[in-house]
Amino acid sequence: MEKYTEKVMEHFQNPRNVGEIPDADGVGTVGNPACGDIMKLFIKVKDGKIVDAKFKTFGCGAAIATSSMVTELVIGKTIEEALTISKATVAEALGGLPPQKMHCSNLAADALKVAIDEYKAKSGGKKEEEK
Amino acid sequence: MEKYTEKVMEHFQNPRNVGEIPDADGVGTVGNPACGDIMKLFIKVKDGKIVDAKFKTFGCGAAIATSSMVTELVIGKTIEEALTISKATVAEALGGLPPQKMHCSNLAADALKVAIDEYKAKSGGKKEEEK
Amino acid sequence: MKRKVYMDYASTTPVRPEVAEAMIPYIKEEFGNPQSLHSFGDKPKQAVDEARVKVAELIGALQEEIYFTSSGTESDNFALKGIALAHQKKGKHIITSEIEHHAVLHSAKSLEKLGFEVTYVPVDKFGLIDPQQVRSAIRKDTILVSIVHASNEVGTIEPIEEISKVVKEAGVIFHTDALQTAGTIPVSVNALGVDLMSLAAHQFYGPKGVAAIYIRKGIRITPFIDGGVQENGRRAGTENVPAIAGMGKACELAKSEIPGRVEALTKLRDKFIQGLLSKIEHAYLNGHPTKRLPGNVNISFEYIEGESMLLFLNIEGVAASSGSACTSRALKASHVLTAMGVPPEIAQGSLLFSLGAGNSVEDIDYVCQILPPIVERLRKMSPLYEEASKAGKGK
Amino acid sequence: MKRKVYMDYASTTPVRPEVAEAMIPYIKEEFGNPQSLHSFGDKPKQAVDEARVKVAELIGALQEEIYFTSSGTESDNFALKGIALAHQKKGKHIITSEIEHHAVLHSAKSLEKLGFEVTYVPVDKFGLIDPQQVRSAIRKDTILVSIVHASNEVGTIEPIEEISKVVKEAGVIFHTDALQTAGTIPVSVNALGVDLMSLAAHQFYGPKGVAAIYIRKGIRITPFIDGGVQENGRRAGTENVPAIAGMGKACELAKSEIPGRVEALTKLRDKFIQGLLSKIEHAYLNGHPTKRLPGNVNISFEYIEGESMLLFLNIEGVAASSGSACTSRALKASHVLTAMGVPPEIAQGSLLFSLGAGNSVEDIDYVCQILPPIVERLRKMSPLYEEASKAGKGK
Ligand SMILES: Cc1ncc(COP(=O)(O)O)c(C=O)c1O
Ligand SMILES: Cc1ncc(COP(=O)(O)O)c(C=O)c1O
Repeated sequence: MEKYTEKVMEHFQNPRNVGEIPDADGVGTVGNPACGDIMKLFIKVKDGKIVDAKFKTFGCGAAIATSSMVTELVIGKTIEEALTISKATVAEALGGLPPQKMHCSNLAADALKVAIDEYKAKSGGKKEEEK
Repeated sequence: MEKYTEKVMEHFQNPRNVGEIPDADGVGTVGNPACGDIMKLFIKVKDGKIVDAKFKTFGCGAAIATSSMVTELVIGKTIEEALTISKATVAEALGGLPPQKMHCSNLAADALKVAIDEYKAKSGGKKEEEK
Repeated sequence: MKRKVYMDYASTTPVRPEVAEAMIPYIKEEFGNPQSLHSFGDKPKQAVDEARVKVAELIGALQEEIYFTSSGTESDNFALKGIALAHQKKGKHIITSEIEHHAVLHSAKSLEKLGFEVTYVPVDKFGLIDPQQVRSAIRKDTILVSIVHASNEVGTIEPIEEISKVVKEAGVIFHTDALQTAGTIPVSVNALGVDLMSLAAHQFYGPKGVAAIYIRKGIRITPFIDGGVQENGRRAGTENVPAIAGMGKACELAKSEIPGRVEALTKLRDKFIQGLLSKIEHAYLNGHPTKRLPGNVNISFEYIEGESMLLFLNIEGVAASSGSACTSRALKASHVLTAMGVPPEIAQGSLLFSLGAGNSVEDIDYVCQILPPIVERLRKMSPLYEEASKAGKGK
Repeated sequence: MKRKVYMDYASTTPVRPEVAEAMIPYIKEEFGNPQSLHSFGDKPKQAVDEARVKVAELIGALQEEIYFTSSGTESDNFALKGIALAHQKKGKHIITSEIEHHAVLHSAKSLEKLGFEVTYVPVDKFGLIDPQQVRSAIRKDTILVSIVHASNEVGTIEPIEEISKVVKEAGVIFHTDALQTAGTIPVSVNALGVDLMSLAAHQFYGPKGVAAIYIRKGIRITPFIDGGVQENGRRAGTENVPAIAGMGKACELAKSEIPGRVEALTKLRDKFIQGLLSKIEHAYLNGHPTKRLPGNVNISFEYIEGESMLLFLNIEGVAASSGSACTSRALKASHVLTAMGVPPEIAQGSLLFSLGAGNSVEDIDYVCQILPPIVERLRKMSPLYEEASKAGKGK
């Protein structure tokens, strides 16, 4: 089998930001058990900046490491900046992923987008209300 | 490859009765170069008995050994006795032959039959004349 | 140094020192070609002949019914494709099962592309095949039934003797893939009633690169690898003499040691299963509780995924495998567990510990000690476990 | 002890000590499966990867273009059957030659049974194939041309570069069976312009049980052995790690040593040919005088048969082979000599001495000394020689 990079293994063994944010501003869940990976990403937003992010993941080493990496990448970023994070960004930040892991197990960027969409929908809603 | 028996190798290395009988009473030639074996068997007959036999053979170890063995078997035998010598008799006398050698390279008994036929034709002819 | 625990014997086994010793002369000195007319081929030929006798003795066959190949996969391909091509005039229907190794399944798929029709009989929740289902799958144009003797994943031992009765009654040729059983448990081609059997040395302390196929005398088969006259014209290619000699030795050792091996492994297996199930909740044994390979421990740990468990186990020095999608290139959960009706999320959490000669009670205790915290750690990370806890299922 | 002279290197070669040393750790210790997720598979996987690089380097290919198989025969079967099945929609016509190894010829015959059509291009009296004859054999529905790089019997080196130009012009896939050349003389897949190439370790001081096939990037091929995901899904079956490691080492050695080997063997070869032809009458060199493998000495001795010469040579400790009918199970004279127009009785008297690393000038002198009396002895027994003498041809 293709091996994981050291960085992947480091994040897999010591994942950052595992957990939930009870009053999250956005939650993104992607994947399903049939394909082997489910990722749930929570974000907390303040003044257009992601101030906290947490995840829960069911999946392989790559799924866990990419989840961890995404939370690390987004914390402190604006929503706009966060939206530029792609699967490729995450894989690159981890020093690469084995080819067969590039798609299925590299869902964290997708989860992030879903979480941001949810946040936008909510806050957009709020803004509408505020108007 | 299947190996030859010791007896085959002994006859192959020290073939008995190699040569020709210039005034032979019967000569049998069988085989052809395409199949790899040609055998020429000479017999000398006196009073219905084979008193001498010689051979020349182009062919593999089995062809040479069976030729040698046939000459040994027939010398001293009556024509009738000699006619009972079959391929199986020769193979047996040599302690067996590898399966793929049983047909092509075991021509000596055939050569003997041809030689005896020739002898019979000639002597039959003579007998006719004598009558 | 960290403890090293190998529990992946179903994948491949170490080579016994006696086997290595049997091979090395044919690597270093006796390099001749067994097909040679000259004496450099004598000892290599003798080695191949003797190995053939030993393989035959292990499975109760005649030596002329044994043909050497390069892998279990090749033996399986030969069986399916060779019988299909030789008997296609009689019919183009083949029966196999849903839990076969890919070597059989993908050969069957290739035959489908060549116009053959294949029926895949199902299994029950233990992975068992019902002989009656085989019977009802047989048609007039069925030419071959191929059923695995024991699945390499869940270890369920199939009722081959009963299946073979059904198949024989119908006058159909019967192949069994015995990769996991030959050399591991007692196997006799006549008691099982099979016409063809695949077995591979690297599954029972023999070398890689060599396997065999048993073909009952009188069975017509089209060669799979065409070329020279080796293996009586049925499998061409210069013989892998050292590996064949090694396979002979492995068979000889297996023949005398199987009873002891089975007893020891069965004990270890049951202790291990009990240990894991008692220490870890939401864990389920996959496969049959008793009709299973002596060394097979296949357990699903709910809410978490196999590869991540394997990675942590590996960090602790333990080698095992899993039926999870992430550990397969196809990125699908084990087709065997799926055929048994195991739901995907539970199939994803399966671990296969396959035990063998090198394992001790200490190994079992070690894994029973390190696995629970791994499972706990991953469950804490798992959104499924969280949901189940909320729903009152997890604790 | 009697002198032992091995002159059958075209059949198989001894394993170099360095190669054996490269293999043994993977037999004795590093037994893991390269496909494993756990660390027992790490070193075996690395060994396979490294060997792949070395094979690639030997023939100027990319590592991802190299696939390991179990024998040259398997590589040839894979090439012919794999390309035929993958491209049959384009056409069902294949071109090969009359002097191929049985691995290619019998694969072609099998494809004929599956509905493919095969053209066998002829050779001239030296065993050379004319590129123009290949050109005129190419049709619209031709999907593959397979031509041996050098015949293992007569050693004639074919003009593969010129043939490949013709084949490429027509947009057809080109395979060469390089069993006798790769590892023996310089071989480059790009210089030759081939799409597929078979090579086997046991032909150049590597182990038996392993070979390779080069498949140019982008060439579609149907797997021959179906099953797991090994070899990038193109050749299933647990990898023969020790043998693969050995093949890697043999390629590495060959790469640096080929120039020296070629020079030394060519000298020996020419001395040997001259020696035999000058000492024995009615003897003819088979194959091309200069476009031939460095170690190949194939000579026909008229009026006598090959097997009986081999037996006497073997008694004197000399191992060689022959194209005579009696040394083939098919009981037909060499199809290669026959294709070259050699009459049967002269083909029957052919001897092939294939020289290699272990041979010295002393070996040559020894054979030049013992062979003439053997020939004389057999000729005295030969009815053909007698007739020829009478006709004034023999002496
Ligand atoms: C030219 C050629 N092709 C194919 C083969 C078959 O190779 P193997 O014996 O490795 O299967 C040989 C064997 O010597 C050969 O010389
Ligand atoms: C049941 C079964 N069949 C076939 C195979 C394939 O055998 P190999 O890897 O020797 O090609 C295996 C491999 O472990 C197996 O367990």
